[in-house]
Amino acid sequence: GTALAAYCLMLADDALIMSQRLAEWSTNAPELEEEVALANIGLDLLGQARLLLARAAAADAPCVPALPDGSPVPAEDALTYFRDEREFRNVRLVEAANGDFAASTARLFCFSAWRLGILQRLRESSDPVLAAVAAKGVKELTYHRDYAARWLVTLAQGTDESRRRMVDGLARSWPYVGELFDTHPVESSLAGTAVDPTDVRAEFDDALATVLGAAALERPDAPFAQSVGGKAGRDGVHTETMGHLLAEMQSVARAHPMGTW
Amino acid sequence: GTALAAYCLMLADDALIMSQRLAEWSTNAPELEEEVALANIGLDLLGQARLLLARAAAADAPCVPALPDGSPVPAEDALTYFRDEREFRNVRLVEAANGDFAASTARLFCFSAWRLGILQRLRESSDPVLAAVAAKGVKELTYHRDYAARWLVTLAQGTDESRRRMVDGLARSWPYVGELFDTHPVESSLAGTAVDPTDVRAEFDDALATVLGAAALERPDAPFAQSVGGKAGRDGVHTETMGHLLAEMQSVARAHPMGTW
Amino acid sequence: MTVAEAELETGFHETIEHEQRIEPRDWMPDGYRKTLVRQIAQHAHSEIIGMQPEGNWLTRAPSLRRKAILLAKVQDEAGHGLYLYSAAETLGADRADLTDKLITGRQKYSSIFNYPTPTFADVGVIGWLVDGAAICNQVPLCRSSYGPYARAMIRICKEESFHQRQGYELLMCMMRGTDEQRAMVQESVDRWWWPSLMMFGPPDDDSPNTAQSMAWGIKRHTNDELRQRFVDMTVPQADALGVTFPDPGLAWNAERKSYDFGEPDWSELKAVITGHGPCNAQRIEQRKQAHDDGAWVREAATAFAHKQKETA
Amino acid sequence: MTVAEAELETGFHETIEHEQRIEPRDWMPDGYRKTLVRQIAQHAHSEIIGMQPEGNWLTRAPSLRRKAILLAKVQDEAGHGLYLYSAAETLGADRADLTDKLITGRQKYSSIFNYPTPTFADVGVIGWLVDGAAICNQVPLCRSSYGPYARAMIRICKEESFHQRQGYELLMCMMRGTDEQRAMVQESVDRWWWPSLMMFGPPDDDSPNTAQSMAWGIKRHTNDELRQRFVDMTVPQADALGVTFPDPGLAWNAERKSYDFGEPDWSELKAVITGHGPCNAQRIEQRKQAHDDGAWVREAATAFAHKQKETA
Repeated sequence: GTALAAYCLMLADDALIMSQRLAEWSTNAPELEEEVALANIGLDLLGQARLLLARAAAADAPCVPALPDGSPVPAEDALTYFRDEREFRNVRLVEAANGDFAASTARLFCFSAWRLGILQRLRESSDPVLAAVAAKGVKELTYHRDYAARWLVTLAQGTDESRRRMVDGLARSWPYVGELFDTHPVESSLAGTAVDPTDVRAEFDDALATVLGAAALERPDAPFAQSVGGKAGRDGVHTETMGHLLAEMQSVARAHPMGTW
Repeated sequence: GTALAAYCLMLADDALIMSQRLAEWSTNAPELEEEVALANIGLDLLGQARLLLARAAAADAPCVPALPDGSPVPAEDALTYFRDEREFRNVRLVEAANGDFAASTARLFCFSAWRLGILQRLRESSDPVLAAVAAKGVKELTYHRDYAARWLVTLAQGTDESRRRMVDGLARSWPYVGELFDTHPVESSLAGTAVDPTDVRAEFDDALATVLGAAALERPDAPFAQSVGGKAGRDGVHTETMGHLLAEMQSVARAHPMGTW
Repeated sequence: MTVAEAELETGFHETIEHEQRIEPRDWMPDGYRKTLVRQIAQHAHSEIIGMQPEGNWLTRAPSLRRKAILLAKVQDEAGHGLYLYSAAETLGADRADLTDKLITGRQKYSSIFNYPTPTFADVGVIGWLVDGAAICNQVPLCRSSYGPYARAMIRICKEESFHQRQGYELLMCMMRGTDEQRAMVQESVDRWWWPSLMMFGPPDDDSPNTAQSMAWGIKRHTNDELRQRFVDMTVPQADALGVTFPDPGLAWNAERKSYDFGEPDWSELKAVITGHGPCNAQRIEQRKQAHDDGAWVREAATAFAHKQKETA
Repeated sequence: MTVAEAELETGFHETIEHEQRIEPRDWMPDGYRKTLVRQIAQHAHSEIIGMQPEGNWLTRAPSLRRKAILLAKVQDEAGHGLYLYSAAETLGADRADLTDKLITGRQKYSSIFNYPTPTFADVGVIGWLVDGAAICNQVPLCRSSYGPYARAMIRICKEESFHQRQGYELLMCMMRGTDEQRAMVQESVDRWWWPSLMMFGPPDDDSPNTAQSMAWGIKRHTNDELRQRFVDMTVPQADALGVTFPDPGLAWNAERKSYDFGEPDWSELKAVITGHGPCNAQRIEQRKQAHDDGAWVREAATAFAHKQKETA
């Protein structure tokens, strides 16, 4: 159905865009070990995105953008490269520019702790594909969360500069954390199949409290960023970075709508 | 003829891509006065680019990329937004990322001093359109060169930090300065119409020596960057930044090949 | 209050009553000066922050004509910021200090710029609706009692009208284009309509400073008066363009000879004003980043000027 | 030389003659150690700098399958860099010191990475030709006399072969695609062919260190031998792919049972090696930038580890 496809696109786009941002760290990370780790995390999320995009296309073929007759572009690529910004359903948290390693770490922690909670519950989904994706993803996300948590604590407790940067980095992501727990009508309409993100809130708060405790940091108290007339990432209303990200990501594929890669 | 069109595209693309880089300074300049000045310079170059693109299209209609039947896209935009990287004929100097204000200033000085020399001679071109564009451009470029020279000296003689940054900034542009004076076969084939850039070399060296004298800086002695198998910007073989620049610049226009703006 | 002070104050009020201008060297009450500095600074900050939402499209404008128009417009906004900071300086304010107040969140700017510009149609809609609303607010300021501000506003309003026409013309072009372009315009209008109405500020019965500002000749019309004027002006333009506004309550009232319209979501305005808007953090961060990144350049210029003076 | 030293040296040479491995704790001549450290470090640097030309396409790869393959490949190169720096450390080198030598230009990396990647076809051609040439160079190193290097090379060569097949397979896909895609592949091959041939180093009569390296079992074949092997292997692959190499002198020599081919432009190789290549400055600048930007992270990790130790 269209609701199931829409839900798959939410989960897929979160992973896809986060993976795109992680790939930007390639050749720019502070150590070779971090090159390897960040690429691994990006690959895990890219893998999740591909399965979820395929599920969306299977659940509702019309959600895949139409391409010229005879185009060999598979559904996962049509969805990735030929949707317009308005059709991407990711939360705004994942699209923000990377900032420094502290900001990226803070964002990765928030994202991973939240998505882990979602996937843990999604293992019980009535949709067997989603349940399978979630079962595999839980192991991956556990590693991602722990990796980010380790660096979050290390940077917070390292030097004065690294601590200042971590405080700033956390503040940077914080406005977009609120949106993670807003239940979307698509989620409400899929009881038993989708996870209601409000159910994950307490667990997220606990995980955050634990890490902030180890880091001796305060929970940020900045306000969450409003939606635009009630619409935010899940409804395709994104921040200004998203257009730049998509322009780059889609440039080659769009120049060759009949291309085979 | 095709040679004249190719020559117009060289001159146009230099101005177009430089203007694109200058526009990136908007909302990022160190002072409001610099916001205004850099936008002015960008506007001048954009104006030159538009006249030159129109001249290229008039001289050789097939140089304009074909668009779907009925597309309302004018020639200047077809040339700007629908050529592939290989078809852009600008020198590599203009496509490099901005770097800091010192690097941008050093690049702007080298570019302006060189282009001023070209346009001064081009006023005598046998092509009346080129001669007219050059006549107007000489006044503009004189201002651009002087603006950049003023900041080059100010930064070189300001603080220790600004001097270090100016030395680095100049070193960053330097590898791409050599290419400015390589005569291209298209230029050789248009004696009386085109300017041979080797004729501008001595004048450029003088202008540079004067400014470096006032700045108490040494002329960089780093080697010029080689072409790739004898091909560089003028032949459409660009540096890696160019693809990213074009992906962004062309994204909206390419998404709407039948669009009216 | 001494006799001399009382005389000065009487003179000040007479000047205002006769619709003459207060000039920098004239005596003025402290409250007048402070209110004006705050108002002019906020206005200057709005011009500078207002460069960002449109500047977002400079590198991607889909035609060279529009790229040139947009670059010139964003440049004009920097110029407006410069005039206005100068006007504030005639009242004893310091530009560096005002910039510092902006980037530390101690002075505000127009909340409208805390909304994002996800499509190129937003460039046109900002010109049409946002500049249109700004002009409604600003035209009366050309008769401000404070001379330098009034003169700056005359120049600014002239340029803003030009920008507004260009924005409307872009939308006209897009509406003559493809179905996707028309949809893009409508979607953008849907996002900007309510925030534009909120640009006139809270309803009159919730606007405590209006009375004093009107008495001082700094403000000439109430928020609700200006809002109504904007709606009456804009609805026929929307018809001509072929777009609708997202307000089922919008209807011509033959009796009032004006359009009735719905109530904006004032809680949203409050949230955006108090820092929860979609882009508040981003706008300030970018301004702060540019300012911080430019610090070494400004220091170099100062050091160089100093050396020049020593040598001279 | 003392008797003990002479005995050690004899033992070293016997080990090499019997094609056995020198291990980190074994005695070795200073020249052997220095040559190896330099060779392994250059190889490690090449893996790390080699991430850049392909990494340039990570954010733009035109299919998710290719994006995943490319990300995994670039990650593998980081991994290879790690193994190789570890192998160099078994000889007493220090990774931070080697990185410093790279970013200050005191140690080299493979010149091939000083060419730009302006099209996505370059990702495939780098896999096919550049990794192909690298494998020809590296397979003999799996029999290097130095144990840790030989073992690292076995793992690396296995992964590189995999990368090479993936690169060739990408080109196969593109050649089955549109005319533009085929043209893109041919244009890329035209740019990379000669630089790939130069990866084997200068001609034998201009390669002064070859003899000593072969005697030490560090090098197993001359530059020209390896170059010929590469050409013979690659020409049939180009035929199968449907592309041509930009060398009019390329022809089958029935007598030699090998391909004749033209002379690369050795002056270009010299220019690129001495720092005049199209991307030398850019490659070092990016590596230096990443290293400098990461300094505070490494310092924080060190400080944190220190605090942990104190608490424990």
